[in-house]
Amino acid sequence: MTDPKTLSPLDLETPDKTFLDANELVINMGPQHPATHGVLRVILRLDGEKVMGLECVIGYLHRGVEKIAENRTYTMFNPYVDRMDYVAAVSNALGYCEAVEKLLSVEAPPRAQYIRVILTELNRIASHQLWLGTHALDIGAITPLFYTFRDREEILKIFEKYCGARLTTHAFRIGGLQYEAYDGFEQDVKAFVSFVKPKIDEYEELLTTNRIWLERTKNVGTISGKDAIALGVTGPVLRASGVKWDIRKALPYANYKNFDFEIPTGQNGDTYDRYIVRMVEMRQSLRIIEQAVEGIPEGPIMAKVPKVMKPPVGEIYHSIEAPKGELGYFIVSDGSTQPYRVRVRPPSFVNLQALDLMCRGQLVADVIAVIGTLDIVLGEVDR
Amino acid sequence: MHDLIEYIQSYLSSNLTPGGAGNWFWATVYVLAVFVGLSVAVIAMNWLERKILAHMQVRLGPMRVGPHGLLQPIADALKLLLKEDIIPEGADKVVFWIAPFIVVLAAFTVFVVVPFGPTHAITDMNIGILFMLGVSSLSVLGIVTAGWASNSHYPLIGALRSSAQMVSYEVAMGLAVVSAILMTSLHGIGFYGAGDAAAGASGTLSMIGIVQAQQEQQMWFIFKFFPLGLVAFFIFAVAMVAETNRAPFDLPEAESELTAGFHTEYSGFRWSLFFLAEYSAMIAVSSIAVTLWLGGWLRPFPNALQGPTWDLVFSLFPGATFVFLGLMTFYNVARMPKHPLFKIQTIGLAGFGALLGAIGLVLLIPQVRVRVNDIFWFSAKVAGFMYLYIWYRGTFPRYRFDQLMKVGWKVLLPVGLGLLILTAGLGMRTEIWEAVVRR
Amino acid sequence: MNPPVATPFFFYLLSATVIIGGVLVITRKNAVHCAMALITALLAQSGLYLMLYAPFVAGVQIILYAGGIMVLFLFVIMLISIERTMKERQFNKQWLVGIAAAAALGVLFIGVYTKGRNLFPNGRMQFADAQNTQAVGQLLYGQYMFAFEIASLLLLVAIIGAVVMAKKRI
Amino acid sequence: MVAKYKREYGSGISALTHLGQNYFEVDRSLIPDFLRLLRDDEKFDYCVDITAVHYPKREKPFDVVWILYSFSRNERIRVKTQIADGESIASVVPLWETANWLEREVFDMFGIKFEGHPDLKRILLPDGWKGYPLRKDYGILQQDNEWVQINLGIESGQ
Repeated sequence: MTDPKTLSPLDLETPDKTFLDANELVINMGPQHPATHGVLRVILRLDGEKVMGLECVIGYLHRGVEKIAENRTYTMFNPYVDRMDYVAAVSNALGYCEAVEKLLSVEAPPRAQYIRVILTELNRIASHQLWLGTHALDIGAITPLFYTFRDREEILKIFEKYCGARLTTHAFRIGGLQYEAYDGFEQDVKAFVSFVKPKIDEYEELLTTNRIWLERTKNVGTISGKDAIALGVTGPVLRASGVKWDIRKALPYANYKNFDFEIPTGQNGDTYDRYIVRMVEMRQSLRIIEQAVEGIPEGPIMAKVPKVMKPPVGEIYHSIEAPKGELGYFIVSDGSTQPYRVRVRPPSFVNLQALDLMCRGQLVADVIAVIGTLDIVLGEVDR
Repeated sequence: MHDLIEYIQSYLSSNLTPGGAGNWFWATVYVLAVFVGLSVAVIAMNWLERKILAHMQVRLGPMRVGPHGLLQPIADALKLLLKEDIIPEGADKVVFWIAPFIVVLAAFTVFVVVPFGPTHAITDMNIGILFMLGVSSLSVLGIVTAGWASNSHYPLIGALRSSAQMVSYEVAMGLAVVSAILMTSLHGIGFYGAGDAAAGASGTLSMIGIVQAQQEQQMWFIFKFFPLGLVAFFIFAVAMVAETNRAPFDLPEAESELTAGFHTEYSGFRWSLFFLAEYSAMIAVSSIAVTLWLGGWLRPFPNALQGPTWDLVFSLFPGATFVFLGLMTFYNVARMPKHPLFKIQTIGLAGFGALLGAIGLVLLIPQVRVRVNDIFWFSAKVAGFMYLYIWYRGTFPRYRFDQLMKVGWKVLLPVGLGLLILTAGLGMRTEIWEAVVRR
Repeated sequence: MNPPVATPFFFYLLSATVIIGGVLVITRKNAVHCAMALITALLAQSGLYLMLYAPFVAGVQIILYAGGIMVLFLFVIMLISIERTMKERQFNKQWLVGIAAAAALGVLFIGVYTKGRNLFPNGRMQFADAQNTQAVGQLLYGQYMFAFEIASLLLLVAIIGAVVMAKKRI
Repeated sequence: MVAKYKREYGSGISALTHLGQNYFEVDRSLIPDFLRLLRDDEKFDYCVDITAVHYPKREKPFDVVWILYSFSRNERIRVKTQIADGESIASVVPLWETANWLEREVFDMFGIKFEGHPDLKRILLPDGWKGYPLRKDYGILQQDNEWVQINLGIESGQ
């Protein structure tokens, strides 16, 4: 039997009719399947339980976000971006607002920047918590799910107090913030930081040294740094493969250059490394939040932005480090109130492409682990 | 009426199981009692599992149907019975129909030889343990055919996994069982110094005989030839989880991979049969473990705490437990919200507490006390295993299939084989020594 | 003492089950149904062993044949395309040979039945109650030790051969 | 770097900067060579995104945009080219594997064909769908009614 890693997608399209290939089992996983995190459909080619190749069928959640953007004004489109990666809505909004601000050549005032960073990092923790819970559930540990959801609730409470919404927050406006931080915001955030630190230890106690967890995640879904770059994989997945690259450090946006934090990397690029990287990222996010809360300056929260936004003709590509990877907005303006074209560079979509390579030669159970570890959100994959 | 009482009393004073006595009437009574008791145990297990798991996971579990969700399993059972029984179009109807019954039959038949006490078993076979292993291995057939008959990929893969898993873990399980059976006939080196009372006793496969051997040797087999008995028990404890397809070996029904494994296509009544079978199989294998290693119906510390005072203390346990549970319930009644809407719930909970207390008081009556003591200890030990099952489920991630096979064939099997040889060697040490010296 | 279970009623019931199961095995087209019928026959057979007061053999029959071998049988059968086997012809053209063999076997049976009374003068066998398992064990590990070990060696060779053959394909 | 390529390709390339972001406008015929040079010689090893913009009134209505990033230089650039409707463009899957789905999406949304793509088919929309939704002449409420009726069994998806 040839090594499945060497097969190209074309080989899988036309399997040669040898005796062995006749025994290949084609399994359709999804779009309604408990472990595909939404409506992802994966067509698996199996030899026994060994995955010879797979094809993702996506688009079940396609809502034409990019088309909608062309028919809305810049302000009106702002809430739509929350609906893409709905577990990290704040990050989406940050990317979009900053891209339009760049197009308008304005900058959010420092106070707004700080509050933005706090909320975005809180959202990163929330997103990672949700990922951890569901990923562990996929691998069969049902308890972490409840722990992470319990703690994520505290973040959602802060969001709710801040802007009235919990999931799709619509937290930011182009040019700054609409809402001033509520009274006691800083205390709440500080309380959350000290609350969640031992909780992260608790998750790690359940999983990090658990023998079954190690066996299920070590050397599973391995992807080398070279392959990861070639496949355009970003975010924790790329970092777990040993590439120390984080847009917050490489091409700083917002005011991340003011904060001191580290970029965790892994060596093997396997599922376990991705788990560790995300766990460390949560702690680093807490570090950023701690620094940001200490340093919130006084001042306005909204830059001078015209009521009717008409950015000058031109185009901009701006990207941020969302919890899943590089989230980019490519916006073309024709000088009118509506964007001429908005292209979203979704991290989940590009990362999902690596699933095929990561799963070749693994077992069916690993496919689930790998889908979980990629941390995809179908709302973002399909837009 | 008087004759009847006398008849019952004459039975109660006999020391034979109904099967052994050839008494059809009592055998029927016992069969019914075991069947009903098992069903109640499964229902209680359902509620307890959801509650305990919920409390492990910082949630409340069922709270709506009845006080603290006590009636939830009944509501579930009703729902399952009333649900439409769907047979997929491409399914093999006959096999699809038969499969759950095979599983249930296998799971329940096993209890024919389970000894709840020296006389509290439906019958005592001289191949008891062999019968249990054999019949419980038949449930694989039901699972395999269920998976195949569903005519769908996920059940098929689930069935394949299940059968491979159960067949391979049966080997390790068998080895552990054999080492325990060897212990019935071998001289003991006690963990705590005692033992060796049963020198020259002959080995037996009978479930009751195995417990009696432990009684005669004054030692639970888990402590015998320390640590050999413990290791054997450990192998069995791992294998029995795999055998019953429970977490962390629940691959045949791994929901994140195979939706629900072999019973994906089943619904309603037929699905509930699988559910029933799974839980009674859990109880069955736990019974084997208790019988072989934990002294079956024997109370704790049979050798250290002897004498009539200790007998009395231990015989008070069953009643005291129920009374304690009843008091706990009343404590919770006092904690119920004082709102008119909760009136029915509060009364229901108080009634439940009263029921538990009443059972406890009945169990404190001396005549009853003596007869149920052994049943209580047996059930308590089995209940401990049930708690372990729930605990595993709350804590462990799931093994992958090849890792599961690795654990079975590369770890448990060699260890079991070595254990068997060591146990035999240690048991025959005097003979071996003599043979060597005589040379 | 146990009440007699070796009543004619049970004997005929179990024998009928075995025979019906056997007939179903060769007549059913669906391989899984055949396997199920075979399992039924095997279970009934273990009942017959029980009637002969050979509980150990009965238990082993259940564990090995019904619980072990038949599961592997089903395992293999399930992976075969049922549609293809359904189209295959059930009986081939060797029926003349078959009838001849069956007739020969029948003659043999009748011969044993008529002359058999001399072979078993007591009409019934002696059985060792309760000590059955021990007796089997002592025979296997005492008198027939050599044959037993040879058989296990043979099985070992078979297992290794199977592994070698299976490994070749990967 | 810019000067070098200017010398080599002449008027086919113009290097521009807008809002602090550098981009090239490249003639369609030079695209395969130029992108290969960018990857091999200039170490732009990460293809961030591939997309297109539709300008219906232009003679060559489509802009195809490649966004590239170099890890070693920590620099991001864009490459743009104009192509006419119905024209195809060389696929960059051999250069960056990630282009596979990105090009499929561009094909799905704009109907731009990529030569040499291993498996160019629709990705987000169903396979039988007619029309390319991100073209400007495709209305926001428009849909392939025929497909909806056949596959979903309803009159309209609206």
